Amino acid sequence: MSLKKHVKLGLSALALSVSLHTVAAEDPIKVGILHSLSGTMAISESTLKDTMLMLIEQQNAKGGVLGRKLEPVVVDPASNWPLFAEKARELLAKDKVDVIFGNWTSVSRKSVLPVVEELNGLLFYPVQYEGEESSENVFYTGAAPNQQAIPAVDYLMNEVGVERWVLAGTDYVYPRTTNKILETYLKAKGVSSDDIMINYTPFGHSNWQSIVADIKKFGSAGKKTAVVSTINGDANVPFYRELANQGIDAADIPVVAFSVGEQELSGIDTAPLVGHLAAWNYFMSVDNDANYDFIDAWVAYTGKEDAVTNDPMEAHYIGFNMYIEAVKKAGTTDVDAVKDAIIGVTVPNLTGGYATMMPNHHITKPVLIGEIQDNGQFSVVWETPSTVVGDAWSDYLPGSKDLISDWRKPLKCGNFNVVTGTCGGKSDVAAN
Amino acid sequence: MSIARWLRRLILACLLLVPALATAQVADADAQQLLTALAESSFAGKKAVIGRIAGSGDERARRWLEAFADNKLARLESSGRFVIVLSNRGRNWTLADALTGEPLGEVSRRDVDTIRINNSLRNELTSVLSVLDLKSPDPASRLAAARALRGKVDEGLAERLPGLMADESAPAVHQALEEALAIYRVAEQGDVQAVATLSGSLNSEARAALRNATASDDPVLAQAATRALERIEQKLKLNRAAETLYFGLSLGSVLVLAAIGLAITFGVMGVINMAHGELIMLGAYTTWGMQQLLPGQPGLALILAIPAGFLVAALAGIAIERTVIQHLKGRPLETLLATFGVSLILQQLVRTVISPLNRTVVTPDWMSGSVMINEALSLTLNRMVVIGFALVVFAGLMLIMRRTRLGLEVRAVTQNRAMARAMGIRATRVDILTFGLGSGVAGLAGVALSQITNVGPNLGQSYIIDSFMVVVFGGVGNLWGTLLAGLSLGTINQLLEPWAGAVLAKILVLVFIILFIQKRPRGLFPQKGRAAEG
Amino acid sequence: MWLTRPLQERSTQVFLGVLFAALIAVTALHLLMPQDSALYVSAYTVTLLGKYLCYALLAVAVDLVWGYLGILSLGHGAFFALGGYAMGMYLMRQIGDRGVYGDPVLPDFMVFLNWQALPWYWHGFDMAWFAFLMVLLAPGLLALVFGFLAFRSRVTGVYLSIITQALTFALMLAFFRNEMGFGGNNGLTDFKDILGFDLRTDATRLGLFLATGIALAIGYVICRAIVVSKLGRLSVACRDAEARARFLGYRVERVQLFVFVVSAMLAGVAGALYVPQVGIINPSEFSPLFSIEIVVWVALGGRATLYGAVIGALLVNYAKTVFTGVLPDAWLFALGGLFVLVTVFLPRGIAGVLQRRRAAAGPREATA
Amino acid sequence: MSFFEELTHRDRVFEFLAPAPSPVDVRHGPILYLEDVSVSFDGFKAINNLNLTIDDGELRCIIGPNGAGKTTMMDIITGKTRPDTGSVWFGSRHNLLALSEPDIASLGIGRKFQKPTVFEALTVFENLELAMATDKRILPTLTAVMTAEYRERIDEVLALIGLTGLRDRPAGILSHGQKQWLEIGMLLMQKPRLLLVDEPVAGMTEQEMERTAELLTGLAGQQSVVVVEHDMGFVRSIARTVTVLHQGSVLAEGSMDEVANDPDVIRVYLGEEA
Repeated sequence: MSLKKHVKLGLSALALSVSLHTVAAEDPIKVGILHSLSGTMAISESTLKDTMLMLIEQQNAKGGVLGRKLEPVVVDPASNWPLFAEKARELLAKDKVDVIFGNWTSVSRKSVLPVVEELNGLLFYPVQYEGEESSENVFYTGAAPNQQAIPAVDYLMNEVGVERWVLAGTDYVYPRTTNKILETYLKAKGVSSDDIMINYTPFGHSNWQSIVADIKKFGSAGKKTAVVSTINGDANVPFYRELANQGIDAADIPVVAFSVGEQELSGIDTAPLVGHLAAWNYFMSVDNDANYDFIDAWVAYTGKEDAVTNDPMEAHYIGFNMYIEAVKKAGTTDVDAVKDAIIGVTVPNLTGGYATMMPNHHITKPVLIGEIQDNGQFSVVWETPSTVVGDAWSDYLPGSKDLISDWRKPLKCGNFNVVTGTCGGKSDVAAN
Repeated sequence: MSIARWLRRLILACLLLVPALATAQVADADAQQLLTALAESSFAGKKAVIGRIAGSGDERARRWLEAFADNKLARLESSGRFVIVLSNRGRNWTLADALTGEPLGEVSRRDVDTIRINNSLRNELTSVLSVLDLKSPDPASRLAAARALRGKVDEGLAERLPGLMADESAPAVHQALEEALAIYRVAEQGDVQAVATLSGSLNSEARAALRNATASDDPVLAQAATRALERIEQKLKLNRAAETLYFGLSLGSVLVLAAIGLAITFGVMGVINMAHGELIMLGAYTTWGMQQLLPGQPGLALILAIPAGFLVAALAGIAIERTVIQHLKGRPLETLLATFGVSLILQQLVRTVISPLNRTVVTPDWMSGSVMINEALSLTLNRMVVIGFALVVFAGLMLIMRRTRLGLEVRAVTQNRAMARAMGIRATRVDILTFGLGSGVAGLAGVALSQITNVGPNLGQSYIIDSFMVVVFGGVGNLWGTLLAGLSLGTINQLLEPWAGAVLAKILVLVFIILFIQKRPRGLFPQKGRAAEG
Repeated sequence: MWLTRPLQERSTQVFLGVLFAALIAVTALHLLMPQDSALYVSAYTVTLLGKYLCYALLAVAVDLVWGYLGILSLGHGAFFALGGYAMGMYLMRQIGDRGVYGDPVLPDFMVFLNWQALPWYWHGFDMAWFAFLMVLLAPGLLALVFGFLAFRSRVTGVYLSIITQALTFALMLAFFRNEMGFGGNNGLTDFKDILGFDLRTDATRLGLFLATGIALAIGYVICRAIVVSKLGRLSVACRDAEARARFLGYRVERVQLFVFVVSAMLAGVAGALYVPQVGIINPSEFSPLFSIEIVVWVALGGRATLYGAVIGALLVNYAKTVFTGVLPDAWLFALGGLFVLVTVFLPRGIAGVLQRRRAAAGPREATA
Repeated sequence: MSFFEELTHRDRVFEFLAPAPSPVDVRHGPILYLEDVSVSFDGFKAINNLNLTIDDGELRCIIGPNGAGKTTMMDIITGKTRPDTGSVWFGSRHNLLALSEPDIASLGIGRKFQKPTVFEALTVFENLELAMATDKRILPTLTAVMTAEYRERIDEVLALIGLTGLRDRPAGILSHGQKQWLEIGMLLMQKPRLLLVDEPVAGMTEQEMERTAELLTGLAGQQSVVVVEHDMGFVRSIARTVTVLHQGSVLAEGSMDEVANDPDVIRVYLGEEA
């Protein structure tokens, strides 16, 4: 066997190690964007990448911040969870970005989390999630369960008079947790357990026939029934199609979804869905000038007249502005300084109110319930009188009801147990 | 709640006093005032206003209420003028004046305040409108109205229903009304005779009424209700069985459609085409494209999409065959790798050229909804069409393979390439045609799937594995096998699902396939003779 | 001793030479070079290389069955993932009460899904020796049972490939289910330390990297030893003329089973080393597409030449890293294009190109 | 699991400890004995209660038109095909129907296929090495070493089949005839008691045929040989007893001349030639 090829092999390894290491230029503020552009999650995440690029462009047009321009660094974790961790490491260690905006799925966040903590980076996470987490380095601009699920259920219970509940979800941690919380909550409200039906389906489930039939059956018991859907992404189109075809309309059994936004609807023939509900903290249809401006900008940026905006985009909008404010406040992009500065920062959201970054790294949000219209938009039928504070640790889970999170000095703890008065688990954050 | 009931009673009452098709018109001022009330009062208040509008006897009332029901009644922020939204897509909406009906052209969304409605109001409206419909000349809409009334009847209406029933000609409507009344009587008055009327009904409201009745303290009623319920449950069991079977068939036919093209490229040509899924995807996107080209005629577009989808996929397939597969003759496992690369490229192509987002494919009316066999069993139309389509495609393929020269040549080439060549069959041409055919069929599958599931870049991936399972289970190179395999796997899956749950069912099916292959290493219908050896 | 045979063989010597040279070079550049030097190898790169080496070992395992036995397994990702989960479970248990909820026994995901007690199959994984044993046994047993059934009933060629795919697909679905108690879609993550070493320190990273390198070396030697043995020639014989081998009195199915199991165990080891370095294991490792990708690495590097598999794995994954960074929108084009071009124009992969000068034909190389 | 027992039996790991395969019992005459064997493939009777006995050390030629069931018969003897009815005995001790192909092979029945099948990727030498009668279980094979003695045996055979020159070339490059020989050589390496040879001279030149004839006749005596052949000339040149198969059963049996004059045979078979 000729020695040459082996040398080549060795060289390639070396070339790699060298080429991967390049010193980052210091001048612009580097904003890492960690959203899948390929693979299954590209559907949802690629628009968030564009949103960030637009926001950065706008900010630069305003002259950047602290006189420094912002420079986006886009990578593609390709919907592959280990790759998320690797890319996060690449952004922080190699590209030396000052902040990361990214992730959609919980698993991707979980895989990035240790990296961000270890390398003491900043991550803004824009999607509604299951809560039960609070990291010193992560800012959760999406909704926690108490900012979406609970108010939605309240609405159905009080305004619609629902007595029987179907909790249908994709089998992963967000629906599992949300449904656990809702189950406890409903029981606390006196709903008997045989008035609750829980069902889980795999990702991208496309054959809903029997499940929808079951729901129909469950709903024909004479009590007003509603479906609380935590069904994720791709599985929704066939689900709603089946609902429509089996003749379940919103008047009989309304479906309130937590993962269906304008973007998902843009892939569905919405005519049969009119009246079904969704709970979000933002709807494209919100009648508010800030929102209209944002939409106009977005349409202009994408060049598509039918481009839609959705809740995670607003979350990025808020998160980005909060970061900018915090940097101004701190006068530097130094991570620790920004971490301290950002708590309490308040910026306008797109629904005519304000969002504040709370000490538990979650933000205040209004909760809106919208009904699907035939034009693929939601019309708001109900909203919380005031904004709701995101709750990192749910009060309805036995494991976490005693936990609170407060990243301000002196407590500086993500999961402080108010009963034992100790800061559990992740006290050993960021070595450096 | 109770106030709402009272209101509704009031509305219905006055509605029924109104002559059938009112020609009257209230003064625009009053109309303006009514609508303003509607716009400004709370949801509870709106209920009352609806009543007043309906009661106003204004001929435009219906139009307003309908517009209101589907969120198209609005007020201009600037002028306070009431408008009906004709098109609410995009950032500028086309409007018409609500009172005069004069078109107002496009207006920026910023200036339009739609009047909010929610489900309970919509409920209200349907019953209000349906009571109006009870007087409509068209029996169909009367039937719909009568059906809609079940469970919504109350004292006010109950008193008038017998009268309505008396001058109701159509028996179906009559029966529906009777049930509606019976439900009310059982529920409100604990009337035992009424139970008899309901004992045959499969309607859920009726069941609900009976179920509540069983709990009543009047033993006679309770007993009667229980017996009635039992009888109903019997019927329901049968219907559910039928339903499950139907579900199985429809899932099966989807599998068959997805796999049948593979059965040709893989089974007949021995090419492991990992890009098969993406060919399906192309078919689906063609459907979408067609609907973009012919806006407003989804049905026609869908029909046209069938040949178009076939062509697009077939051409793509031929391209793949020419550029990649022909270089890999006799290296089946390597075709797997190359075509895997192709599939990646195609997916990303769609993502970048069209969009990573799912595309909306509209279901034409004649495919949406379901055929109601009875009130407990209704077969969804889109699935029914797909089942039919699958069978037609299969029959077509059989014809081509058995009856045409191409089929003959294909079989010849697959059995003994060299010999076929020697007999003057142009093997390469046959390859191209065969692969084109297989791919084209994949395209057809795509057209069908676009009516059932997402049309997006990942469409293919979600079917490729199932397709292979079906083909292998059925026995490579045997179309009948594929058909049988697809249908049986689909049915098994559906039978398992109720007690195993969706995920477990799928797992069990896979395990079943694995074990089955142990028993019959060459599938249901193995290829016979020496050709199959090695 | 049959195991040491390859060591006398020049090709193996060269391979090991280059491998160890690379390991030492990386270590040196990482430890000795100043942070800002252009030659400095960051911990990030070390871990990255470690990951590549895991893939390389996996590829070698696949090449053993595909190249020399003609069994195209589209399910080797399953063995890789099983090894990974075994390791992951160990690492989870090591977290102990440092989890978010501070539960001494239950992993976090069990706590907040209200699991009361540890499922039986989680017991023992707090002991390193047990876990590491499982890293071998779990994939090994699966391969043994599956292979026993499949080979006994002479499932071959495409059929075998497809049911291996079914196997890994079924496992993926199963592990996605949260009831399974493997963390569902989130899988296992947020590991703290391994054998007492903090996973976050660069030292541990380097250690894992070196361990992987050594594992690759050993794995390579084992495969090589099998290949150059009479059994190796027998495997090739079974690959090319199964019936003839049978009529010579060989139990073909046992040959296949033996090699298949060995390969599965190697895959398991690769998985086990992979997990602590990437910091997460989740069911997507079971995804059929991943398994196909592995095969593609092998094809790219050159089938039936173990070192080719290594080259393929390193190359493709390096390309992936570069592309996903440099041209994220287009990297699938590049990757896909690569697969097509290689299979069409380099049927015997890169190794094939390198060998072209040599007279001996591809599989002959096996017995060189 | 039988496989694991095997791994764990330390005593079996070393060849010399392995028990020799049980000897074939031919005290009661025939070495191979087929009785009322029938097999059909979806309706078509390939073998129709066939009776056949081969004596120890005999050289038997089997002829018959295409589709007479010659190859199927071989498949049955070697365990590739299981008959629907009938019994097949190897000597008076071993019921072949109960055994798998490898078992049958290791009992000492070697088979040469109609289409020569050798391991094309391996060298001629390696082909013979694999064929060599040694312990054929996994671990012994894994740990096997090439001793001088083995090498000699292989070289003998190489000389015998005249492929010494091509010793280290891949078998893939051999000519058709050479492959035939190599395969025969592999049979010899197996030291079988019974050789089943399917069309050994197909695609051979005159000289090659003669050599093959010598080879086979030379074998007869210490080993029993069953030759299936179309080439009448060749059959004549080696045949002592000839069996004519027709439609899956024996039509005639006897010396070449007897058979050649048998009216039935002439009708169904030689008819075309005569």
